[in-house]
Amino acid sequence: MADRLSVTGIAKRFGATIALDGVDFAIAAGEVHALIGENGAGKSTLLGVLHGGTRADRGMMQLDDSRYAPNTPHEARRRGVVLIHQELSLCAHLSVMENVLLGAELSRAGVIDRRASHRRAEELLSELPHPEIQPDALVRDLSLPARQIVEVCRALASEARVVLMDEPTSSLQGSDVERLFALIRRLASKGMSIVYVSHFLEEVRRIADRYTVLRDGRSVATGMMDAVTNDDLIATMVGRPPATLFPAGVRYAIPQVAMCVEGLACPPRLHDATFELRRGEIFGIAGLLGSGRTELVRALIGLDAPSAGMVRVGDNDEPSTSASRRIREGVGYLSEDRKGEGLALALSLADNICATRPEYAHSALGILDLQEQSAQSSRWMSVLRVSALGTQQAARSLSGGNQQKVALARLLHQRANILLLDEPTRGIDIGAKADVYEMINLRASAGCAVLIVSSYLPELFGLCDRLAVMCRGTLSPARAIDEWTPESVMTAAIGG
Amino acid sequence: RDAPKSKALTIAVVPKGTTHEFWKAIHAGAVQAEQELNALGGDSVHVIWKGPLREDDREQQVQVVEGFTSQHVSGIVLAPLDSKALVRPVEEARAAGVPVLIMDSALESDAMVSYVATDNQKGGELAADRLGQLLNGKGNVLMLRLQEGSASTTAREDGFLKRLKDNYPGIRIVSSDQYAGVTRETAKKASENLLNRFGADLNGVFTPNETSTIGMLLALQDMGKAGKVRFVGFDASQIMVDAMRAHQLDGIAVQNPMRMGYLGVRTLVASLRRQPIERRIDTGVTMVTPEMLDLPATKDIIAPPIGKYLPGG
Amino acid sequence: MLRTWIARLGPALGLVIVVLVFALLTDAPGRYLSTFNLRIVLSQTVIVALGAIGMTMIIISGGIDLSVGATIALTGVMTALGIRSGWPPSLALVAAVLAGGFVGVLNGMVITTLRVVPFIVTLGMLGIARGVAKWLAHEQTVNVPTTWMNDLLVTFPRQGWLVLPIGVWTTLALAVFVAFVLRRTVFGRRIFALGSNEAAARACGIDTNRLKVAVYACAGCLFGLTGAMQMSRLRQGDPTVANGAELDIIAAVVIGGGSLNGGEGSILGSMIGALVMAFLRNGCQQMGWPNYIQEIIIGVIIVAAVALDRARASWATSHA
Amino acid sequence: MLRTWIARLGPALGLVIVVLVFALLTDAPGRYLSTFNLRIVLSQTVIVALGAIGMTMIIISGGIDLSVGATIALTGVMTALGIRSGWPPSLALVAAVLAGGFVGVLNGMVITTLRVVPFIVTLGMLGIARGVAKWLAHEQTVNVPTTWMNDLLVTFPRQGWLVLPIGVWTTLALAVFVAFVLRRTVFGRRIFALGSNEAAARACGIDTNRLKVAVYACAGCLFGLTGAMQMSRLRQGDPTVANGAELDIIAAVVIGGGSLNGGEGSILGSMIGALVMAFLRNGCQQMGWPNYIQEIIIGVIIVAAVALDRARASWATSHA
Ligand SMILES: Nc1ncnc2c1ncn2[C@@H]1O[C@H](COP(=O)(O)OP(=O)(O)OP(=O)(O)O)[C@@H](O)[C@H]1O
Ligand SMILES: Nc1ncnc2c1ncn2[C@@H]1O[C@H](COP(=O)(O)OP(=O)(O)OP(=O)(O)O)[C@@H](O)[C@H]1O
Ligand SMILES: [Mg+2]
Ligand SMILES: [Mg+2]
Repeated sequence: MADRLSVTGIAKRFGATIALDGVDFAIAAGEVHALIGENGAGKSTLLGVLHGGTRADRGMMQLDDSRYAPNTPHEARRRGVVLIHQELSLCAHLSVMENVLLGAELSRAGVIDRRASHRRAEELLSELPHPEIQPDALVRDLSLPARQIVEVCRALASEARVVLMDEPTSSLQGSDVERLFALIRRLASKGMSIVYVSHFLEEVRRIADRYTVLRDGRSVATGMMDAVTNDDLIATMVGRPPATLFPAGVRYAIPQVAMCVEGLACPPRLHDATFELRRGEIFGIAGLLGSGRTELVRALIGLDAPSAGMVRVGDNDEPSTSASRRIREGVGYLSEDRKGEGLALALSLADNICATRPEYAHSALGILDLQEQSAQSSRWMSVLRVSALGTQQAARSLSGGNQQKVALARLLHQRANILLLDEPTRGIDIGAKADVYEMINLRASAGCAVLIVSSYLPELFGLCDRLAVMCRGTLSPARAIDEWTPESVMTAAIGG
Repeated sequence: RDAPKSKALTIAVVPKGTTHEFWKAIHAGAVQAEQELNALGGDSVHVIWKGPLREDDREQQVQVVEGFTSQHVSGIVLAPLDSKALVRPVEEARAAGVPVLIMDSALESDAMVSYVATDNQKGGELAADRLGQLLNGKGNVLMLRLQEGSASTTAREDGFLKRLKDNYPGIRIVSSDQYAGVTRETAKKASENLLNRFGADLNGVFTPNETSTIGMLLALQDMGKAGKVRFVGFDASQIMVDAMRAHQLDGIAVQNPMRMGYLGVRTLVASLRRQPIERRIDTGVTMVTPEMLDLPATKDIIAPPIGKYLPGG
Repeated sequence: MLRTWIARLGPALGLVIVVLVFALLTDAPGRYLSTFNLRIVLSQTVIVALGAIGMTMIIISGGIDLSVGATIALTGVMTALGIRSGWPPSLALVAAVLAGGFVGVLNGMVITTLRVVPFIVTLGMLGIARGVAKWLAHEQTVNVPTTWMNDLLVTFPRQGWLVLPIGVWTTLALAVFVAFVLRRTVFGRRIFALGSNEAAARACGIDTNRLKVAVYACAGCLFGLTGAMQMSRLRQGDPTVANGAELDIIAAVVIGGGSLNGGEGSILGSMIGALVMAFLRNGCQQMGWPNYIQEIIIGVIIVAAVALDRARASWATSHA
Repeated sequence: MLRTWIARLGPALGLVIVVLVFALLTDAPGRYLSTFNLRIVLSQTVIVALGAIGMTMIIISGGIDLSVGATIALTGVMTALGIRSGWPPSLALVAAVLAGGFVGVLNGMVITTLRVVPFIVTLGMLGIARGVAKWLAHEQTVNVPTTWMNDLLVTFPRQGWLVLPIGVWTTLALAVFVAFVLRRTVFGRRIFALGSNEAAARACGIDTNRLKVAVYACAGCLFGLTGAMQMSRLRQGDPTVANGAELDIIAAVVIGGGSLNGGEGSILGSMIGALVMAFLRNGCQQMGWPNYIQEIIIGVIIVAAVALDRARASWATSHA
């Protein structure tokens, strides 16, 4: 097969972070090529380079035997390379039709040809049959999966020859995934090349012809999908057998309930969750993206007001409570969205670490003892092995993993004894992951109650004592971890 | 207290604003005084002209006066935007050895060297008489005020109202509590709205200064009412003279701004030279009617020879 | 569909309420509702309405322009200077429009190349443009000889068949034109896309920087025309005119449903917003109410309009 | 460390440059640099500086307040009315501070409960506060009998040992106090956290709504004090004073390194920003330059200050 698109030696760094460090990769016409790797391996960055959104520092790219070095997404689009984003990027105020045709409007003398646009949009939408998506509907009125469909249609609109899909199924459910796969096969049979990024090996195995594994910004393996087993893939992705990642500590669960949740609902995402969280245990919650796990945690910490149900922490079982109250009750919260909700990136590490309990460091009248604050912060930073210049450094200048550790340091400083951790290892490297796992394990051994939400099953299996699965806003009953298998978790998550 | 006497005298002239023709004429008068004094010999005189940054902001004018005080000019000729707000800076200027002469509008203090101004009350009375005679002592009259707190125009407005009440009891004032604001645009809008409300059976209008008169005139012209109501204004500018010729404006109370600027500077210099001066100087106000326009005597007041002293003016 | 209509009707309803309330309050409703008064209000609205057309484009694109008042003053002075020095009025008019466009291009260039937020850039430009206006005018008003330019906003046009002043017709025509451009052309839809999600627009291959400059330039041209209208209304170029007009104009857009976060707004809404303010002023003055009541009412209306819009939006989301 | 210092020194360097340039340009550098002139500049800065202290808090918290000029006018009028009706001046002063705080609380409540952006809420409040000021003052300036209140900003205080007017000392003391609060107290750090990342602040258990109201309230109290100072300077309550002061005050904060995105800003910087503008005005006047040159220069400086700050920030990131 002749390569439609091939890249060699692509490298890219963001400040101190090396996102790509020499990637070689090629895709033929009509091929579905899976790009796999851990969080932060550099998949999105590579796609960014391919579609002109980011410029590589070094490396060569060839498209159809001619040099390819797009400066802008527009240029890439003209050459037939389009991207479907990992984070949805649609214009909420525009209609479906306008979004689908954005940047490739059908017009006469600058005036939009509405009839032709309408026809084209319907044509594109019919590729993924979804009668409820009208071309004239506003995108802000659509559900998340519908938006994902629109995003896919937009890529099709521009007559692409290479389609880059960054976790296109992250918001799609069972039947929609099937439809997407059917579409991908159809496109491939027409000679289109598809780069498919996903964390789900099962999916990848079903759709892809070939694979390339990225690890720490390097392409470490490539080959035919049929020729490898999943275990081999995981081993190449992670670089070492998963087992060594997890601490082997022995914990003794204390049969004392720290948090009791009954029938909690918080529409539109969360419908029913009931469980008990005990001291000294690690309780895992698995589920697909968009299944409502984050909403559950946010309702538990008091950031979202539940519409029904009960949460009891200590003696407090008021239905709606505030985050400040929960934090005073000793509940700690780690957000999945580090940039958006986790850290104040412009502020210093000390400010971030002491944000929840500044009163540990002040004398009276709310006056801070800066020295004490600094001492406390550096203590926690050394416990978690945060590599930073000092406590006054801005959080922005740390690497992702270190930022995540800072967010955890805040929980330690807060002396929270109920930890709600939403994707605690999102976007952090293996070393940091092991450190985080160790810390979580230590806190649990010290009698804290830990709740972990994660999309990374090995992590849940490696850490948890008990596990429950969220499916479309409903939490399954919790069972001990050895009663679950990865397959049974997946079945429960899909709702089968 | 006496500053070491330098040869050159620097006189700062601070108007209320810089963009109206009235202030142009004052500027010309001040320059005229400068040229005459320098021609006469003796210490050279230098006039600086500087208004507030924002036209109707008292604080800005205060800052200008303070700036001149710290610059230690020989003296300041000031047209205060407010009779009270400028008291402190004027007193501080005097304490710092910078004498201040007040022109155009009163200041509630006796810290100034002299007060050179039109008798504003009289101007209002002249306008009332003119309107009263034109209307034969009966009819509906509208007066549009200028702005809150402006001493000179308030005196005109009060003079006008009082004279009408005393001498022309048959005249009814339909509105006298609306303000034009300091720009043509605001004046025009206010006039349009008032004319629509009261225009149907309106007989006479009075406005107390240049901007309000022009704003009202433009409103009357645009609404096709010009010439149908008797209209007396204040101050002079080309557009008003043209309107008088077209009998759209029946009289203007004209001050002598050039003389005001001229006398302001002359009097201040005289005082600096320790010559005897008067504490209150009236620069006169005249009622100019359309018939008087071509008289040589009126020519000089309604179209003062500004161009002679101000290049590009 | 229904929701779009409610959104569009919201401001119109406000306008009707304002007019009705004054018609009921005044002792001379006939006079208040007369075509005569309507003409007055319309010609008073022209300045804010024209400015609001340009500002709507900017606000939809996610920007803001505080320098509009100063630009109006600057271009008004330039028109007056042109006519005074003997240019044909049409040339002066074109010059004003181009000068406004130039100020807009400057704003856009600084915003995109120095990557300073629009608020700051146009705050700086506010001072610069007004300073230049005063400089050009030698800190005085510039009077002009009588030309047809002076008649653009005469309430009762010489040609009776025009019914409304030429300026009002021009504004109407431009409003329809720009509304068409915004709704129906590629350029217009891209402005919405830019304001709605700049990153997405860029990812779709839209040159957002050039688009931004173009938006500020087009709006600037409109502000230039507004300056010429202002000079026509006052028959002089006044460098101190339209002080604070930026707030009135932004208020008109916001009352009409524009969102400062970008992506939302309509010309129709902004025109209604401008009319609401003009009718309020006119009504208060006709009632003989003092100015401060106007100021208070307009302040309350601005906040209420946006608050209602928010409430409507969140109601719509929760019932989606 | 180095970078923080460059950031802090940036505005100060600007100030030094402004002063030096004028000292070199003027023909009487002795007079320009005299303590006499310094005192005048300082007392002229008080209004903007006091306002900028409050505005710095608001801008750090990620908000903005366009109603500050109107609040100054309102509280100035209230002080004057109080004193005129025989209240002891200190009572009138306290009333002004509380009234300012009340306006701030209103702003904060509307922002948090109706969830309307601060720009709109305070734009509305601008009209409302100024309207109420004119109403209370019956559209006139309110003159007051002579009390010690009138001496707060007398350039040469009666008590020679004070050296500078009491108002200047008060401003200095408040600047130091608020700077301390912002850097060294829980309240202050929470304001930074709020402005830097509101969602994160909420997730850390900070009651962001209450905090916002508190910020606007504190700033409002400062604006109230500014109003009293303004009334002391003019010796009258003037409902039309400080028109457009909001832009000056915001400019001071921005020149001093405050970011309209929140999370950044310092009292020291804002004070320097206010001084830069006062020295520029003073210098231009001493040079006998016309007003428009000031306006142009200040406009350019606002944009340049922010552009340099952006350039510095991106330089710092790329060299981290
Ligand atoms: N704009 C940026 N600035 C700084 N660092 C960045 C930027 N974009 C990505 N990175 C870093 O580059 C590395 C690779 O990120 P990338 O998004 O490509 O990973 P990914 O493989 O797509 O991960 P995921 O599975 O989480 O999507 C990460 O460490 C990330 O933090
Ligand atoms: N209204 C929305 N519009 C666009 N994206 C949304 C919306 N709501 C949620 N998302 C995104 O969808 C994804 C999944 O939603 P959510 O966080 O509720 O589910 P989850 O089960 O917690 O999944 P995960 O935590 O793995 O993302 C998130 O990345 C979130 O940012
Ligand atoms: Mg990615
Ligand atoms: Mg989640």
